[in-house]
Amino acid sequence: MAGRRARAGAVRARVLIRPKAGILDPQGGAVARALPALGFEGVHEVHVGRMIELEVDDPSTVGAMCERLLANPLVEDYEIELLG
Amino acid sequence: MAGRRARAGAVRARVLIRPKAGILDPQGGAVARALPALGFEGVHEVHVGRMIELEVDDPSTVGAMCERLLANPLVEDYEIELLG
Amino acid sequence: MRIGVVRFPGSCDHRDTIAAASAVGEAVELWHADRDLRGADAVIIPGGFSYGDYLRAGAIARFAPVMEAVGELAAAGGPVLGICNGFQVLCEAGLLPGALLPNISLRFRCVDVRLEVSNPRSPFLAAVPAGAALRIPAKHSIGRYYAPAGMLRELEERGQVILRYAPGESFNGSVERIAAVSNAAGNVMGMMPHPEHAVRERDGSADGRLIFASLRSAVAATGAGAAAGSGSAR
Amino acid sequence: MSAGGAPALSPEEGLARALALGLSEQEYELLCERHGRPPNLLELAMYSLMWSEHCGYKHSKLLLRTLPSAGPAVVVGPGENAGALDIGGGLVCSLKVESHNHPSAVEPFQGAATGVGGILRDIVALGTRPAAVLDSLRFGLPTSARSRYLLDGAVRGIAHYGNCVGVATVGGELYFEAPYERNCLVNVMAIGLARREELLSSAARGPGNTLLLFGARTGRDGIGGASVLASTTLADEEHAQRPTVQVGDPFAGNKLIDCALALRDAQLLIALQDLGAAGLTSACSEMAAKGGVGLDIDVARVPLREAGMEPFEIMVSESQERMVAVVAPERVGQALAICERYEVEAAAIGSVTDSGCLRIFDSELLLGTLPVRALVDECPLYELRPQPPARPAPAASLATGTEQRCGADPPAQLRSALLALLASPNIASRAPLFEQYDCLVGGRTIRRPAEADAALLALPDGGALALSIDGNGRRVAADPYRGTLEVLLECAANLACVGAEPIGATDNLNFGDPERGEVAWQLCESVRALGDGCRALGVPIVSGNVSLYNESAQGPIHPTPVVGMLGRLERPCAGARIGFAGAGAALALLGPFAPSLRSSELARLRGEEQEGLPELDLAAVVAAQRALRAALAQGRLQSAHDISDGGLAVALAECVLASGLGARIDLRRVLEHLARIGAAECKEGARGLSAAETALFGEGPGGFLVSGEEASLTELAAGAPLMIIGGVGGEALVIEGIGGPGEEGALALEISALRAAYASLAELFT
Ligand SMILES: Nc1ncnc2c1ncn2[C@@H]1O[C@H](COP(=O)(O)OP(=O)(O)O)[C@@H](O)[C@H]1O
Ligand SMILES: [Mg+2]
Repeated sequence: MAGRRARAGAVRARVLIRPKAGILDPQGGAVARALPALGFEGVHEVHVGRMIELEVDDPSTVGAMCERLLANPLVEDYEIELLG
Repeated sequence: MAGRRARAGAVRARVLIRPKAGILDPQGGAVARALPALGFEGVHEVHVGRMIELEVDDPSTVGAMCERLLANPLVEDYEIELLG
Repeated sequence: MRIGVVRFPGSCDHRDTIAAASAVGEAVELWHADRDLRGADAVIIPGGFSYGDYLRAGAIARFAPVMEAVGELAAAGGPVLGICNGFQVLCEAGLLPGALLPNISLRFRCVDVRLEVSNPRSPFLAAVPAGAALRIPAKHSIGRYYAPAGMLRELEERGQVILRYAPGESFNGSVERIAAVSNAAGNVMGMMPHPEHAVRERDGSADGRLIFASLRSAVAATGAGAAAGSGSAR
Repeated sequence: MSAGGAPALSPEEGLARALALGLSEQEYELLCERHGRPPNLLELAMYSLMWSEHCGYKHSKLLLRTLPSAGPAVVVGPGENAGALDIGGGLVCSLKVESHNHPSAVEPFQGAATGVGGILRDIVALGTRPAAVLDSLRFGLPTSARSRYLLDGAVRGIAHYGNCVGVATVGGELYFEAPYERNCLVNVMAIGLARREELLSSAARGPGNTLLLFGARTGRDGIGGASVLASTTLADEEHAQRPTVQVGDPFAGNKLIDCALALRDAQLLIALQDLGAAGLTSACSEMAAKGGVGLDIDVARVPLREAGMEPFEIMVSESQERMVAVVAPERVGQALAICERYEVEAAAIGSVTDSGCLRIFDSELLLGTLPVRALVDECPLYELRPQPPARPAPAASLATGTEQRCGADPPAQLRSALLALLASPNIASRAPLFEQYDCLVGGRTIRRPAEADAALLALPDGGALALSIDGNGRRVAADPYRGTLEVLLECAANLACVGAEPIGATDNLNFGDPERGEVAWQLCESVRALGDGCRALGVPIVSGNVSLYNESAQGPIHPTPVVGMLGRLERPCAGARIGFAGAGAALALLGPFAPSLRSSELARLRGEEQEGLPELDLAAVVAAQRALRAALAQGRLQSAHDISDGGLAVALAECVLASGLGARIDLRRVLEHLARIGAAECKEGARGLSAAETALFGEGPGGFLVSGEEASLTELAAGAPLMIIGGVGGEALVIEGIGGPGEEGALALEISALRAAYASLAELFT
């Protein structure tokens, strides 16, 4: 999707969803352990989250989509980027 | 992690990983079908990918990390953002 | 007693759950797209991968039309049991507190687990003899129960923690070894292990039968309330 | 332009394209002749797939015809999407094994996942509901990072698909051998159940009927996959094949299965066929060929996932989770309604004709006309040119080799050999693998993996089905004929250990390049053994698959015939478990077990030359299996386990570990028994470490370790040789009478030591 143009009238949006601070992130931990084993030193604080990319006619609705479906506010934080 | 400062000498990097164009994205499809059912109309082209955030001492190594571990180049594209 | 077993696209264990529930009542399938509970006195949301577990386990299923009716039954005090994916759906739907996160091993695991009774007064354990431990299979990749510290304290205080994995058996990394929780009223319970796979001698353990047998008393305890649609059964 | 809209090809251009698509010059000429004119591009693309090794079985069809495929229980034999057997009570059981080797070597997760999806749709195409999956896996040595990656990916892929689609994975097998390093094997077997009258055929019938495509949309998945991925040697540069990776969607698979079976229940299906390799091309060709009809297909009506797909792409796409059915035109509306209920997209894409041709249209425009007979029946078949290898010079005698190493302390030698075997990746506990699979869904599982030698599934009538899948490429490499017989006998032995008699089998022939003389010889020997062995066992082969060209720059894989067997038993036997039932039971060795260290796992661990396999007495082994089944059925046994990789000592340790109960045996009695039955390498008077090693770690078919009350064991001696060798109890595995220096020496291994060694695979799945 990167670099692509959205369809006429629509806006490209990106939602980044990450585990809330303080909640164990085993996926991040697994990556953090695997990297040095492959010879990549000097990596700290790895976190794995989700990215959802969509094209929306009305970008003001993305926040509501996140609250209702895309993220679970109990365990996840989200961030919306509008890419135009 | 957003808004946070990286540790001294390290750079915050974000890797966005998405299904390659043309490769089936069952997750994106499921979300795309769910949204209208919740009353969110006017959403097109939903894709679900992963986001990996890390702090690295040497940002030039992130590309190699993606190739070797973070992404599966057979079915995924990745994009690296350095956040300073 | 009529037990409704919900079937979503991607449900897997609904047939086994219907078979197990048939031993204690009349079990009927509830189709996700229908708002109708077909007169069920109790509802079970079975295991499987509703909507492929895509996005988050249970996230999409909670919006199915049938879930509105399940929510009404729960609000009226009727018994609702979520097993595995059903537990995930109930958490996502806000009918149960907390969330289920990927196992710490990040792998699916299918093994028998021993369970300790944490709240013997739960109607879902009415048939379990005092002091008994249960052996029931668990099989999932997203079963690590999580609740923030404050919520957890409340759950413990109010007796909402119903079952725990025996020490050393919490392979998914659940906080406080929690295997099953209920809502505050006690009439909605979610559990990760699968009682429907432990109902016959040939299954290696028949302890799961106790959970289904308990449904009868759970309905008896709350049935009138459910029929009357009276908000809370507390 | 011979056929409307598709570009015609000049003869030179046609030949060049044909060569690029994997056809030979002769094949191209034959094709032009059979087609009646040079094919256009679309037609050529379709021919190249149907005439590929994968679809056309060019190098194996003649051989496969020699396999026994008939029998009283056979309801559907080879030729359909899967075979099916009558299992009594009005029920049939379908079975089939498939390989997804090359896709898994390129992308193990998706390769294995789509392998599961594919075999399940073969089972569904027969109108049977999938009931169980088994997997057979081969990788390079786990010391290689690539092998560990492939293993992990394939196991995750099988778990992902199988668990999510909701079919129990109840068994399988796993070996690590260097020749699979760059060409792993991922074979998946499935079975399905239905009432006999519910069975469906894939034969398209009734001109005027509608062709209904349902399931996932068609994208550019696996374009060229059938010819490129399945029939050419993997290039070192796997990356060149990127765009052909197919992604499995088990959620869509789950809905598709339910939808197809709901269509079956509504009696709407005149024919049903899955879309696998070569997509619509192969599915439509086969449906038309089986029904003796033609089909008109309109690519414009195929629901697409991507814009701008070429007609040829639509016809060869390998997008997963699709099936095609023949439905009477007046019932199409009803079929579409069922599809909608299951949230499965469906479209009428064509119709049955009496033209005898596949005609491909883009709306009104005719793009190609292909005679079905030319596509399916006229693919050239090749005789193999087998070339037995020059026999390798006999290696140094094993006995000498071990004696040199033995030093002065036989118990310590044997102890370390046993622990090394238990920890060997080919023997160690598979629990870290199979616990990743849901073995319970469906509610039929009576014996989970590792509880017994075969999986057991309950049937509604109180009986049970037994399932096993086996293969040992290294031993087949050592002697393709005997090795393949051993594979069959191992499968049947596993069934016998749960008391079940085999009623049918499916096989997957994983071999290298059949145009090499030695590979051709391996294939011929192996198929000859399959035929002989199946006849001796009275087992028909009702389905199977062939996977050739499993090679890398390092050469061909071990020849790896994999056999899946189905057994039926009237009622599950209490004693049908590996683990002992209680202390105090007697322990006996049953059967004509003639162990040898030749080509054994111990020889492999020691890096010794593989030098053939010991002789085997087929009739005696079959008789022993019969005796074991009878003993189990009579309730005389408390446990049963066949002696396989790692020999008697490993089998014994497995019984101990499965139950947590110790055991004590007297090796002198074992040697006496072996001498009595004439085991060549344990001749009377054999003494010392080498005899002990052969008795404890030697391998060969026909041996079972059973426990029970002493009286009921000794009574059962009829039918097969039997010797009480010890008893169950204690906290350790004790082997007395080891001989050699320190004649009175005994070997004692704590259960905890056995357990620690046996857990070695856990580290591969962290
Ligand atoms: N090794 C074999 N032994 C017996 N039957 C086989 C073997 N290989 C293939 N067959 C049969 O040949 C037919 C074609 O196989 P295949 O092309 O793999 O089917 P599909 O396309 O449905 O996967 C099937 O009926 C299959 O069971
Ligand atoms: Mg098929």
